[in-house]
Amino acid sequence: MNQRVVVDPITRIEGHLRIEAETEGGIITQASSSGTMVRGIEIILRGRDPRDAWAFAQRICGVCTLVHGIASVRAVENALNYPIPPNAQLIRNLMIAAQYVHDHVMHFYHLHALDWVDVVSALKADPKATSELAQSISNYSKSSPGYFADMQKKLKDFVEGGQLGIFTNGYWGHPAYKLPPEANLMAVAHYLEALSWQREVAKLHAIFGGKNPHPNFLVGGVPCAISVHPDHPGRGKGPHFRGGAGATAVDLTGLQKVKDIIGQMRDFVDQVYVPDTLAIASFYKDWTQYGEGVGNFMTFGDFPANGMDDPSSFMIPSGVILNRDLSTIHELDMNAADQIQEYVAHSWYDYSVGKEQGLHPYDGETNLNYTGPKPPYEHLDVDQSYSWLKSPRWKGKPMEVGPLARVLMLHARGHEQTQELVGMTLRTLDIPVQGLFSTLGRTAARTLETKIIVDAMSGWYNQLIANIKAGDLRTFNETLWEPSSWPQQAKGVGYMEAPRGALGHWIVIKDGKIDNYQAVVPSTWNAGPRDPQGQDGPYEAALKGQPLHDPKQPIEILRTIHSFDPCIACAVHVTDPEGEELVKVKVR
Amino acid sequence: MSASLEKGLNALREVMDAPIASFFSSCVHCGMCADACLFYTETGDAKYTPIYKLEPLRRVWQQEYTLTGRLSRMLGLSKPVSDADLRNWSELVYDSCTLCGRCSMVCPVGNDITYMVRKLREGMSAAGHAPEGVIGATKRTIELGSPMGVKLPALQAQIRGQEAETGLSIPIDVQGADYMALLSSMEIINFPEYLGALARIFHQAGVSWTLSSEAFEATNSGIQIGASDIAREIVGRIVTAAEKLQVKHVISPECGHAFTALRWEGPNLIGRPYPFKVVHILELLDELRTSGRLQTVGKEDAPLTFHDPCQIVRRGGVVRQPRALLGEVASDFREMSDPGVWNWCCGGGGGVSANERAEHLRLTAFKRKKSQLDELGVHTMVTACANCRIVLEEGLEHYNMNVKVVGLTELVAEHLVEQEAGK
Amino acid sequence: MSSLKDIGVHVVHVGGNGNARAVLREVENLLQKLVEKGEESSIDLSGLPLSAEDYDLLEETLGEGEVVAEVHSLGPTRIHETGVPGVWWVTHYNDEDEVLAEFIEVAWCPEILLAPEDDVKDGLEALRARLFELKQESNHG
Amino acid sequence: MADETLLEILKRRGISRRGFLKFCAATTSLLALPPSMAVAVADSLGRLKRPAVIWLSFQECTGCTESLTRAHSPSIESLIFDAISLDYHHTLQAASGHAAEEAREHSMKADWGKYLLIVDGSIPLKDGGAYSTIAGISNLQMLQEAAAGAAAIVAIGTCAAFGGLPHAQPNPTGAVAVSDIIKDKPIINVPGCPPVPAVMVGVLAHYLTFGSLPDLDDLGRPRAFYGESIHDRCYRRPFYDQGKFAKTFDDAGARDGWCLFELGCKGPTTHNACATTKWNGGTSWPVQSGHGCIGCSEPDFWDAGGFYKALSTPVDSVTGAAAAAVAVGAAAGVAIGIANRQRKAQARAEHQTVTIEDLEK
Amino acid sequence: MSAMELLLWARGPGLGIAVAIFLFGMTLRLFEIYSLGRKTDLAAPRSPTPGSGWRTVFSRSLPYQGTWHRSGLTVITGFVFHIGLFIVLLFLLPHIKLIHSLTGLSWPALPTSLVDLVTVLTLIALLVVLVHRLMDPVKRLLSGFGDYLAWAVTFLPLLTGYMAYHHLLLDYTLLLALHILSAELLLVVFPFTKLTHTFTLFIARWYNGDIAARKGVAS
Repeated sequence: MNQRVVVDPITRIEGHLRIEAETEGGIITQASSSGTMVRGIEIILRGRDPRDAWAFAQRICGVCTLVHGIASVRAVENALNYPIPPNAQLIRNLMIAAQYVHDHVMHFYHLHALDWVDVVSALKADPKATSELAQSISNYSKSSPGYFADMQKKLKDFVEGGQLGIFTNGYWGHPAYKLPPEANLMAVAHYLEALSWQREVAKLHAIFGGKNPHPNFLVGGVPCAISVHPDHPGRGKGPHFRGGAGATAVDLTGLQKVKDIIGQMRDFVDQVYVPDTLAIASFYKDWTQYGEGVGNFMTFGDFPANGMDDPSSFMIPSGVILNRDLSTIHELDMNAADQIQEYVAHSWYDYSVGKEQGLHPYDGETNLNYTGPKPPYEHLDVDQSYSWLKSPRWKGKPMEVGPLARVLMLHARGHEQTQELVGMTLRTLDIPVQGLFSTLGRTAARTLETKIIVDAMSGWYNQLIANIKAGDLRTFNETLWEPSSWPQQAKGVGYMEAPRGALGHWIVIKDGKIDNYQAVVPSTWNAGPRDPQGQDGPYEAALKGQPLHDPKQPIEILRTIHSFDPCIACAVHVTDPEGEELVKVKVR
Repeated sequence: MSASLEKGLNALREVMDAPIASFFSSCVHCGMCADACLFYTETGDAKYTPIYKLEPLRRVWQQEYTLTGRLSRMLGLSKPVSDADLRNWSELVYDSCTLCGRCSMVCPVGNDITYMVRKLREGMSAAGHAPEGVIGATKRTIELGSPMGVKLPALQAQIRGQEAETGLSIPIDVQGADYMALLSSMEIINFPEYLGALARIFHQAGVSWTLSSEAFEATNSGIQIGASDIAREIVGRIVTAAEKLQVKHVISPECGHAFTALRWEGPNLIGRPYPFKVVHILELLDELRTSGRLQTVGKEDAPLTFHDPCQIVRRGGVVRQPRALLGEVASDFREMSDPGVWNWCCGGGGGVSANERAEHLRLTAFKRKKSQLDELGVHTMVTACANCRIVLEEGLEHYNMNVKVVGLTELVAEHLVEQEAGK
Repeated sequence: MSSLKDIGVHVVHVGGNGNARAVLREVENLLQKLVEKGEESSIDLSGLPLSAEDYDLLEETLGEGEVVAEVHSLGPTRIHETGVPGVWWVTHYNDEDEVLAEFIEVAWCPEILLAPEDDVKDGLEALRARLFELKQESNHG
Repeated sequence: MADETLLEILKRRGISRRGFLKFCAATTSLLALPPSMAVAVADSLGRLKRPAVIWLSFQECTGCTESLTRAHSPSIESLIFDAISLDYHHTLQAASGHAAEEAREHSMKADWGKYLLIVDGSIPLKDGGAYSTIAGISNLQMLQEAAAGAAAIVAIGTCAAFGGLPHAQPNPTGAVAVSDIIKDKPIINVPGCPPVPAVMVGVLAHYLTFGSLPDLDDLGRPRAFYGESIHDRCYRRPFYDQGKFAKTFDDAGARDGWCLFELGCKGPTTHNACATTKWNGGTSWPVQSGHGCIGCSEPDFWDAGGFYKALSTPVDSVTGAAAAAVAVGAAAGVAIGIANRQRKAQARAEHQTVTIEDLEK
Repeated sequence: MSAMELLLWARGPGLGIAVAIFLFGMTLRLFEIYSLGRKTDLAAPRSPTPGSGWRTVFSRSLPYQGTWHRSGLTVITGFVFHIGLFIVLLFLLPHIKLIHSLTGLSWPALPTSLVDLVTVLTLIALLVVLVHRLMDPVKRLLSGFGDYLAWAVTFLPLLTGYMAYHHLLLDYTLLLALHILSAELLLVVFPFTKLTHTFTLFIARWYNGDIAARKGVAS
């Protein structure tokens, strides 16, 4: 029996996403992914001061709140050949890394976990057995029976209160939930722990960027002047000067706080996040069979040790892997007109060169042209345009970007810690290496790269402190600040590895103003619609061949989609090939 | 529009220049020029504020030489200057202004108001709004050769008198003399001793000099009335005579505006530089003093003061010389308040003394001088301008003041060494 | 990292912004009110942009007094009397020892130290119950 | 249980009245009320019930939600969350699609007229609202339906309050603020990009505590938090007054915490609580971390002339206009100059010698 | 139009228009003045002359002693408000930033509190000047609409600036917008009123000094 399923909205993601999928005999045969919200930020950016662009671009997303800011300042710096001081690079690395750790942990516990963890089942757990389970996998201190009993009581109070709030209408009791009650209770406890932990670690951004979400950045460096004052250590008095007594947030107290936060991050990743991932994964090994995607992986690279002009110094290397072939890494050129292109064959945009042709972002166009049904509507015509996302391709091929791509790239390039961690994971879970190309592999890769990145943070921190000790307080390069010092025309690309994957901003500057601005974001690579050749985007490809137990409770779809950590506004439809609507999941 | 008005306005259009434009552009109506003008200070009447006296000129400038003024006039927002306006302003421009130049010294933005009043008089006179008394003087100058109607026989009579007095001959029409001396009518009529003094001094100093029978009158009513065409004719007589006698210098007498007319305006009026130099008598005396050719003996013991004639001092630049000369002949010289370039006018310069209708105003203005003298308490006032001398004497008499006015040149002559020896 | 303290970089001292003086004057007024009319009052320090120097000045001027107290409820509340009797420094912390709110209270005794009447009544009930139990126990014994 | 009051919840958790008093004191401080209001707060909180809250996300970036999760003063925040029932919230809720929408509809029906509606993100009106849909429904329609049953609406973030980034020039999607659409419900604007967590919590606390709207300014912002400008509450303000300004982002002045006005700080025209509440549990705030305020709680701050241009400087370059003006002025000057010279020359040509007769008219 | 929109207009198109009108007007005025020309003086100048016109350009900034006595109030209030305007205009940081962005020139600012004090003194001086203009017969006679307009457009930027800084009566943003607009009004009115003296007084003084110096008088 063919079914068309509509899931709208998909929650626990950033923004608004829509996917169309067809099922046959409980298996998804085709899916279509659609972004249903657009703001036209690229249009808004035109004609503005390139130095302001980061703030606009940053508002593309408030979850991965830092990445577009970084990509934007890097784009301007690339266009202007604008070097930044070593301290600024270290601070940016620390901020990007903190974003990873913060974002991945929050994704795992607050956005993804409820796909695997049955909150209601946790009520049935035995706190003592939960404590034993917890202690068997980690030496995390909060693991006493009393702690879990308290947690359970809190949960019970909440459920008995009759108002489930955000847990209302969850798919509790669905057969796809396989964790024993004790594992569920442990996960729910860590859900709450992570909520207060993330509050603390977000402070790293506040120290360097003034606030989180949306910390501040600066073309030419970082805005946070270092105010280190040996005679006047911070005392943590009063609600105002808790951060220290220095003139700016980056003083002795602030730097000490950064060090403490890095420690807190590492402890949580080591003692909670990694063990939980492995423990939960061990119950869902069947999910190594689904959700593979397109089999092509791409990274842009990040964490420079030597400036963005020296990709060989990046901790995460760049490259392209085709058809799962880890033995051949294809080199990537961000500026080559024939490599990265965006297509709009199935997107609500027009190109001046026609809808079939791809455009490199330097020549990119953002001409909104909605041709979909007038809201309120039941479904989209997926043969025509059906998304506000474009379809980016590398040499015409769809690419998956994100943690899995990065871990594979690190692995393929011989990164020792990665190889060790991947090996350990495969051994622990007793799964073959092919198991990585899956929903579960993607989720595990996210955990593993968090570990790799959090471990690298101390190095950057120590180097920053060493520089300061040596008297180098420079955080900003003034030389090219004034637009009068710029060439009349310039273009550049700023790229980075966002937690969700490779991110690039392409900018064309003319007479000191933005002439064109194009952001190709990870979720566009992953969630974009089909291209003119009919090739699926990664989401679409990943859903293909996946089971769907109950179209009314599409938890399987959520698992795979969430494993990509979407960062857009989305919704899901599943339609049959004849277009006859058999099941209307979203009833209005 | 009457022909005379048009002629007057045309004259104003003609005189308009960059300085005037800059002056009017700069005026902030602060009123500080009023406090510098004795007609205002002594009457307290705001209409005597110097810059206000220039309204007709300002309006012509604004309406005819600025874009906004032209536009507003086209749009009928401003009215052109009328004959009645000029008539009304006649008193302000002639009666209450001696061209003394004091306001030009205090203006914070640097407006040379005097320069502009002089220009405005061109239009006023051309439009027929000059005062009768001044017109009369001008007429006599042109027709008779001197504003007071003094003719050559009168001069010759005075020459004879002074030759007898001094025992020296007074040269006339001597070709090739170094200096050609000029006199003012007032000196000829009222102060002939000036001529004697010249003879004695030049005799002692051995100066080669002469008078001219064709041009002995230095005063120039054309300047006072503000008619350049007439002033040019008067100056021309002197230039012709000096060139004829081929003198090297022409000596301006003590008379103030004569010096201005001859020294500063003359070349501009005739349109070429002179082939001779013009010196004021005080300049010459001081030069003789410094070169040792002027020997004096004895000094006046009585306290005395000096009244700076505006045109010689403030507008003429002869500031230092009178004091140097006084130092030779007076032991108790006392400066009045506001001395030198800051002096207060006698009240009769710039044609005011010839303007009968201004007599009352002039005497009112004299209170300034009166209070200066009262303050100082001296009974002798030296000056170096025949016109000042007349006006001062009239004023002193009007206010019953016991002050004697003495010409500086005569005073110097009285103390000549030779004269002492001759007696 | 102890080495942080060794950082040999000198940055000029940042000045206070003078709000401490205003607070001190307000304290003086409030204290006078307390003395004359017996009115108690307090100042919320979080609404004011006080620099570290301002805190220094406030603390130096008010000094340390004789009474120190700590209340444990919803995280600690630390109270000390300043060197000016009647002027109390009250700081509320949460469980993570972060400052929730901070007040200067001008009162005979800070309000939070006084036992609430209802709590006292409840306590009386509880004590009576306990005594009754004891009596029962001794009767049985 | 739903009718349980806050005081009862606290007592059930073994917290004394002293604790409640402290909670009230902290709440009073959080609400930026005078300390003397603590009694009123205690009285209100003692009677507090748990209302339902529906949170709709439109054209947004989720930064506002993220900001809310950073709300510190956790004991207060957690109590507040215990004190409300967050029935619909995309980013946090477990259910998706149909189940999620059902939860929203159920909550609306159950608490019709009583629930608090929170909105983040702007609402696109162009092209029938096609630029943002949820479940195929335009944001406009969803807002209108949800607003009809709300007791009050809180527009969280500058997008919901004033249109925000989507509304920035040239506003490609026709984005507007909540208050542009809903006219018949009380609306509290809590702008900021994102808003300060403590402010969001404080505004919610005020509404929940007193069951009424706080005192609002003419832009619908609670005066308690938006009543003063960043500049007036800034710890760097004394440097402004002393004329000490950082000239670049890492000169000695910048390290000494001198005023950032020259570097484009919009503190003087921005009303928000950052300078007093600070961010992330009082860790820092933009100015303390060296970047000028970008004015994110003000309407149209995106179009306010550039983040690095000092407030007193021109938004656009005037060089072109200035050069043109000088050129036109010079041309007009030359023209009038020529006309003036002609007039003077004419006057000279028409000069008739003034004679004695002329004087007498 | 909201306060912010007004402010943006004032900082954007408004400023452009005002600066353009100002520059147009002033260029026009200077051409108007200089195009009138001046006859060469044929009279031999007294030599040596006591300086030239340049001397007077500076010396006229200080009044003669007698002027102090006679026009004391005018002199003192004039000094106070001119120096005050000069300080406020040129030494308040926001103004320096504006000048910098318009001309590329910059210099250190004075403490804002000092400028604030100067503003008060200047405002007081301007009020005294106004009252004096209304009371004094001479000034009243000389004054027309242009004089009061010039006074108002000078007074308003100071007043609005002061009010903005102290948040008096209106919201800061609105006051700032009004302040900038009032300054723009000043620029617009400038070339067509006596305010031109700011520039032309240098020309006037130079001519005055030149005329006097040729005669041997330091004026």
